[in-house]
Amino acid sequence: QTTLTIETSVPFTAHKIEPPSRTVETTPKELLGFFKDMAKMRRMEIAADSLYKSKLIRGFCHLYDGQEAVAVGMEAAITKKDCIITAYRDHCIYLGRGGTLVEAFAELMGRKAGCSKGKGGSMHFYKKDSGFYGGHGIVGAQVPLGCGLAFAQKYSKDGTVSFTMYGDGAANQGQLFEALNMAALWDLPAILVCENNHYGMGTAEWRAAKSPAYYKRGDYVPGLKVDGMDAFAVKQACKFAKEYALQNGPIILEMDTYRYHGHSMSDPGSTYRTRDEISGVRQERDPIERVRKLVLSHDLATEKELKDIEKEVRKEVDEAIAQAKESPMPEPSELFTNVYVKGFGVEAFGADRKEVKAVLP
Amino acid sequence: QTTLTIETSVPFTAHKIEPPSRTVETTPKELLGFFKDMAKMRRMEIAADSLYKSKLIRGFCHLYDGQEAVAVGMEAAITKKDCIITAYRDHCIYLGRGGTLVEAFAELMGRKAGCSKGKGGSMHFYKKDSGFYGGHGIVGAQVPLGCGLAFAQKYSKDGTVSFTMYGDGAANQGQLFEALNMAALWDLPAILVCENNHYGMGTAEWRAAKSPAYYKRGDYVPGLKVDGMDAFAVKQACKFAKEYALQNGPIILEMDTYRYHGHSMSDPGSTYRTRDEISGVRQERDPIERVRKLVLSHDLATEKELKDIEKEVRKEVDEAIAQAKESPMPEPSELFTNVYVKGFGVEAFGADRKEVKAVLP
Amino acid sequence: KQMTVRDALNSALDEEMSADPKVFLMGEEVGEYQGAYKISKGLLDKYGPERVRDTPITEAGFTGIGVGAAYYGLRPVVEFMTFNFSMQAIDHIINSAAKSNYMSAGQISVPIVFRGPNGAAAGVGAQHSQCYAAWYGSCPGLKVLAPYSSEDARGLLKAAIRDPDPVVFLENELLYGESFPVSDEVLDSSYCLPIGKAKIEREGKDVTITAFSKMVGYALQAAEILSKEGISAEVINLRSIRPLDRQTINASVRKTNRLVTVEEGYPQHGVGAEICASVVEESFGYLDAPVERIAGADVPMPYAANLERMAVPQNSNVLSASVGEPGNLMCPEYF
Amino acid sequence: KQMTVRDALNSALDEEMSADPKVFLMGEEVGEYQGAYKISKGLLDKYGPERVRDTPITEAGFTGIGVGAAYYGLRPVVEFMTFNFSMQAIDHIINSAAKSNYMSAGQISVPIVFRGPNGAAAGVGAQHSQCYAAWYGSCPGLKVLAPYSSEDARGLLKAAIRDPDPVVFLENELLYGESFPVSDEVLDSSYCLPIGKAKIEREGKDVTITAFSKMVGYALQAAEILSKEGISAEVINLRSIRPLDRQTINASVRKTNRLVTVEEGYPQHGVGAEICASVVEESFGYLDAPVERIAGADVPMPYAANLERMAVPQNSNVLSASVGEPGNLMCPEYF
Ligand SMILES: Cc1ncc(C[n+]2csc(CCOP(=O)(O)OP(=O)(O)O)c2C)c(N)n1
Ligand SMILES: Cc1ncc(C[n+]2csc(CCOP(=O)(O)OP(=O)(O)O)c2C)c(N)n1
Ligand SMILES: [Mg+2]
Ligand SMILES: [Mg+2]
Repeated sequence: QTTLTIETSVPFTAHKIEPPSRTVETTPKELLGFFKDMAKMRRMEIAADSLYKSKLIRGFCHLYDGQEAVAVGMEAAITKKDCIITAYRDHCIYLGRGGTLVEAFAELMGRKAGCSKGKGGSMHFYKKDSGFYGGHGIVGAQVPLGCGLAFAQKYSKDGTVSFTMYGDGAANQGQLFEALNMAALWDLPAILVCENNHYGMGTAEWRAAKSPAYYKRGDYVPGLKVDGMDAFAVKQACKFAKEYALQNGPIILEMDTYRYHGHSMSDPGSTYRTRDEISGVRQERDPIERVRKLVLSHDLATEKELKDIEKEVRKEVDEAIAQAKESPMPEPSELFTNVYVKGFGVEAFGADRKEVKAVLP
Repeated sequence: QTTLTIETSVPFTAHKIEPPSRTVETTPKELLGFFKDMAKMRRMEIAADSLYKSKLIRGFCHLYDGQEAVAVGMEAAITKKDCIITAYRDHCIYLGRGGTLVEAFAELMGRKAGCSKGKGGSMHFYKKDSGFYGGHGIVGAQVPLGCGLAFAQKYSKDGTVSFTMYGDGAANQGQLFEALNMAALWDLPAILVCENNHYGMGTAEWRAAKSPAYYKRGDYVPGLKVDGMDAFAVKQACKFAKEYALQNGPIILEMDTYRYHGHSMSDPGSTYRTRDEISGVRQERDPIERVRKLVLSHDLATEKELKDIEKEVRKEVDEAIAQAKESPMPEPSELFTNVYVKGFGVEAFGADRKEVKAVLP
Repeated sequence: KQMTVRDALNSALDEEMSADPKVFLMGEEVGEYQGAYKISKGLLDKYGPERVRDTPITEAGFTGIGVGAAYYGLRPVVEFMTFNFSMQAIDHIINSAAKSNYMSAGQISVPIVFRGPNGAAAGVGAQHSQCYAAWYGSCPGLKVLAPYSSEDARGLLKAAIRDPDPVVFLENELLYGESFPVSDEVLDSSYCLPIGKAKIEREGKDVTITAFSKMVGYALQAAEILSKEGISAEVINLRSIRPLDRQTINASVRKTNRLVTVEEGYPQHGVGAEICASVVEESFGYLDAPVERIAGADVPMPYAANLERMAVPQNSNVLSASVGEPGNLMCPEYF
Repeated sequence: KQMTVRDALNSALDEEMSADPKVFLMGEEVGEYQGAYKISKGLLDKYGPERVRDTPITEAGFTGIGVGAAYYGLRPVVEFMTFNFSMQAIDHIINSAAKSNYMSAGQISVPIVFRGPNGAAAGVGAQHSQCYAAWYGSCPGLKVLAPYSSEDARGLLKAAIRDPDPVVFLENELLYGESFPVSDEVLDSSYCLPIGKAKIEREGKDVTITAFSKMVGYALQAAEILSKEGISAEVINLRSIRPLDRQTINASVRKTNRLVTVEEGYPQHGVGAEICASVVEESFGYLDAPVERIAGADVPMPYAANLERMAVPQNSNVLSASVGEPGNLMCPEYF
């Protein structure tokens, strides 16, 4: 198969390191794969929005549409032996790691077939067998956890790295600085990926951070600023970071990206930013449209063929939803499973201790 | 009275700011005052060491000898309307703020006459009427607290600043970075004083920090590195920092200093550093000896006169100890006072609920 | 007149800020966003950004800053978007706030309020559903309040803000939108409730049901149904977890001779356990039956709707506990 | 043979590290300094800095790193210099460690041990003296152990390290230097105690005394004195706070018909309250007298020696509680 070379949208901006080249190698297959994978993610999130509105999904639900290039670019640079950990905006990371649509939707609807058997919900997807460690609801907490994965990788001499994703809001969390210091002291193969979508809930980055230059916030740790709407720039940066981290320890990648949806379903997403801003990004920087243009300009597919892919994806999503809906709620007995790996046959109680008791497995 | 000008031992090293001049103005009175104040602090700490060994002081006891120049230099630059907050190594800060030796020793021995009526102990000295907010036992916690004092000063338009002191070990705490970001966002008149005595307990700075350049660790916040063994350098830096902070917001001062004692009384202080290192500092950088030399070279007093001051100080300390020993233990009823300002007459219980009950004031 | 709990909290904040310039609000999204749950709606406009302070998502930092400001003499109200996130800041709540007045023998008082929604919401999973009443309630130096109705919300929040000590104020997201009748007295800006006093929401003579926050509503519903069965239940709205109103609880049990405790949190070392111990200590001879404890199931909160429903007390649980042996009274038609 | 608790812990760590290369120790001063309280003495030399990892003073960070390493499959032992500092990291203990196996429906197990001295030491004041048994013990997903003797220390620490779930392991600084007799069985490297089982340290028939950690010693001393007065006390060393061995406790109370609970922590929502509730729930009819609760005084820990003594249970408290009405048995000569 032919190799294509593509120029990233903008150069990388670097802190304390020589940035990688803007020229990225790819193949037609990868390019088309990016298109399809991102289209699927986009479609999944839009479907989740509808399911939420029809009350099939409850509670918090944080959608990733707009940020897809980060998930697919990163996956293209690494293997499933590398680890990823992220926050609550985790559906597409899960998909990127090889999770299925059915398990995703079933989880969102709290069904037995969900990737967490319906017990986790939107914020708590995992796929350990492909190196995906969740799905964490507490802002910032995943950063030390991700460095801990890197610790274990190094301890086990596995030659792999961990990618820890966090938002611009999370970037101010103290535990990040604590973990980064240790990662640097101990040369952990930890890559901190700041998905800067420019808002933490309703707070613009500059209102939450004196220095919103997140790629520099590691101070003594090098960093790169990356166009997070350009899957190839993401891929290039992640490849570079993996090599760097295996040799030298931590590095920060700031992904300049954007979320189209509000923060979660209760946020219309339009009180703290202008509609113009949103539509401007959609028109000029949309990650899927960028790849569509690349496919077309390299004559790898026709517009029609791309539309067909989108239709196909839509169908896949619809079918997955239908299948997920078939899945029953978890068995009531699941209330008491997985509290412990080893429950020692201890008695545990439900809300009314006389009515509901269980022996822990 | 004449004005003297003195050169600081070394130039200031600056991060993101133009450093102040090395030339410091002083007066004979100030110079002699520094000598006496530091001598008193030194003597107090050495006496505390003896009292500890004779079991009159219990628990943790962290001594400040070696670091006296920071306390006196800082006081010389500010007023009692400015706030100071520090960690557990707080005896001399308390003295600097105008606390008495009797109250200090009484507190150390858990007596009624103590500055916290014997309820706080070594780590919990306060003197709110002179702007001293303690005395905190949890590493790093005083940093946000100190920024909170600065917040209140600005909120109240008081035109004063707060000095928040923390160690090189504490400098890695995440809450410092959180507080600093907010202090910078909100232009709080907060001066962070890192007393770098090069060890956090038994851990050398470089083993705990990837970047032990603490004056730079504020990243986007300016910093100065100061010879913390030179009271005049400290004074100059604190004066400069106060002016800066009132105009612009936070600044970090790294005081290069040294503790002669072990971390606390259970630490001989000699397993993780060499005796040569300690005696080298004593011989070449001792803050009291530096001032002694200045006094002599400026012909402000004779060696004999300085020895007399030291004798006088010794006597003051001995008398204070005697007086503190006279103070009784707190009344048993104090067990239940100060739990609340307003206790609503609620019943509170002792270890045996039937034997000891109290009505909270 | 009716008022939602949200408006009750909002008006209480508004009035106390207007009464005392030292009172200010800080937390995530309290200002421009008008509060994640809109409790602070309109306050930024009215009091400006100095007094309605949006913070970064750095709980340890801003809580410490709040406590420091209280040391200095201000009266901060620190909002946690939910109390789950207070764990990042709990060292400041306990070690910096609760203990300072004691350690300083009264020099450093800490007039601060920590508030926000506590406990389970709907479908938010294990990390966002914990109840912190028992934890904070165990700590001397703290006062811990948990309003149920709009009257509680107004009266207790105003009391908390005026109080010279650190107060943990536990709201409930699911109650924010609920309306309650309010009297003119409650609406008066001088209205304030005493800290440490429970409220007998309904008098009864056969069984005492203690509850706080959302569970008070369930207890009242259960009492209503029980009354139709000829069982007269006394419902105590604790209002204050610390100090706990042992007197009111014990007096009630001495009258009814039976006790059911209801809470949403984990059972072990919970509020129910403490109430049980308090009654055993003071009114042992009056108890005609074992104390019945209704609490959250002893598991992290599951997401799936059916499991979630099993994990938090339902009013059927309160009901069946109140009639003694399970199955004594099965009235599915009521629910 | 005699062994100190310190050596018991040290040898347990040593043996488990030698048995399983996935076990490693991390924390402040655990390596070059040999442990702030010398629990890890010699381990750095033996296992090297990769497995005995000195950390900066950043509890939130290193606890999160430990939990992340456990996600991956290692078996970290995280030392807190004291459990007071675990509050900086408590979000990771609760939200990242305790809940992950549940939220992931079993995918992400968290085989980790959090250990260090808990509760009061001598003269260290309010911020360094808190007992966290009740807090951690309330959380599903955690197991919480509290050893008293050297046998406990060895057997429970080894069990904790081998356990696939997160274990909070509460030591006591004042016990580190105490020596206890140990059998050959206890010294065997295969020795391990079951989690969730209390130990009857002394059999008796008149009153049950439950205690954990240092308080077990007081309970045993009180029982000894009581026996001279003709009162036969059964002393239960809880060993495990969560799961709590309700069975052993209830069986004992059904025999003795009287219960005294002893703990050092704050009373409200404490371990004693839970034990009281458990007994009221299961053995109400067997209780001949109100449960007596001995606990830390409901105040922050004062520094002054006389106040501190009043703030923590003394064996005289255990004693007088065990004989019923205060003053029934006053035997100052014993103390
Ligand atoms: C410690 C903590 N505080 C607050 C929250 C509530 N919260 C959830 S997401 C969020 C905003 C995070 O923004 P950012 O890190 O930029 O990530 P994004 O949502 O943009 O992906 C907040 C405040 C939380 N989950 N955890
Ligand atoms: C959060 C927390 N962790 C650990 C400790 C135990 N501890 C007390 S002082 C100290 C060392 C601090 O070193 P540094 O900040 O350099 O200050 P120094 O003692 O040198 O003045 C440690 C680890 C503590 N008090 N608080
Ligand atoms: Mg964001
Ligand atoms: Mg130091």
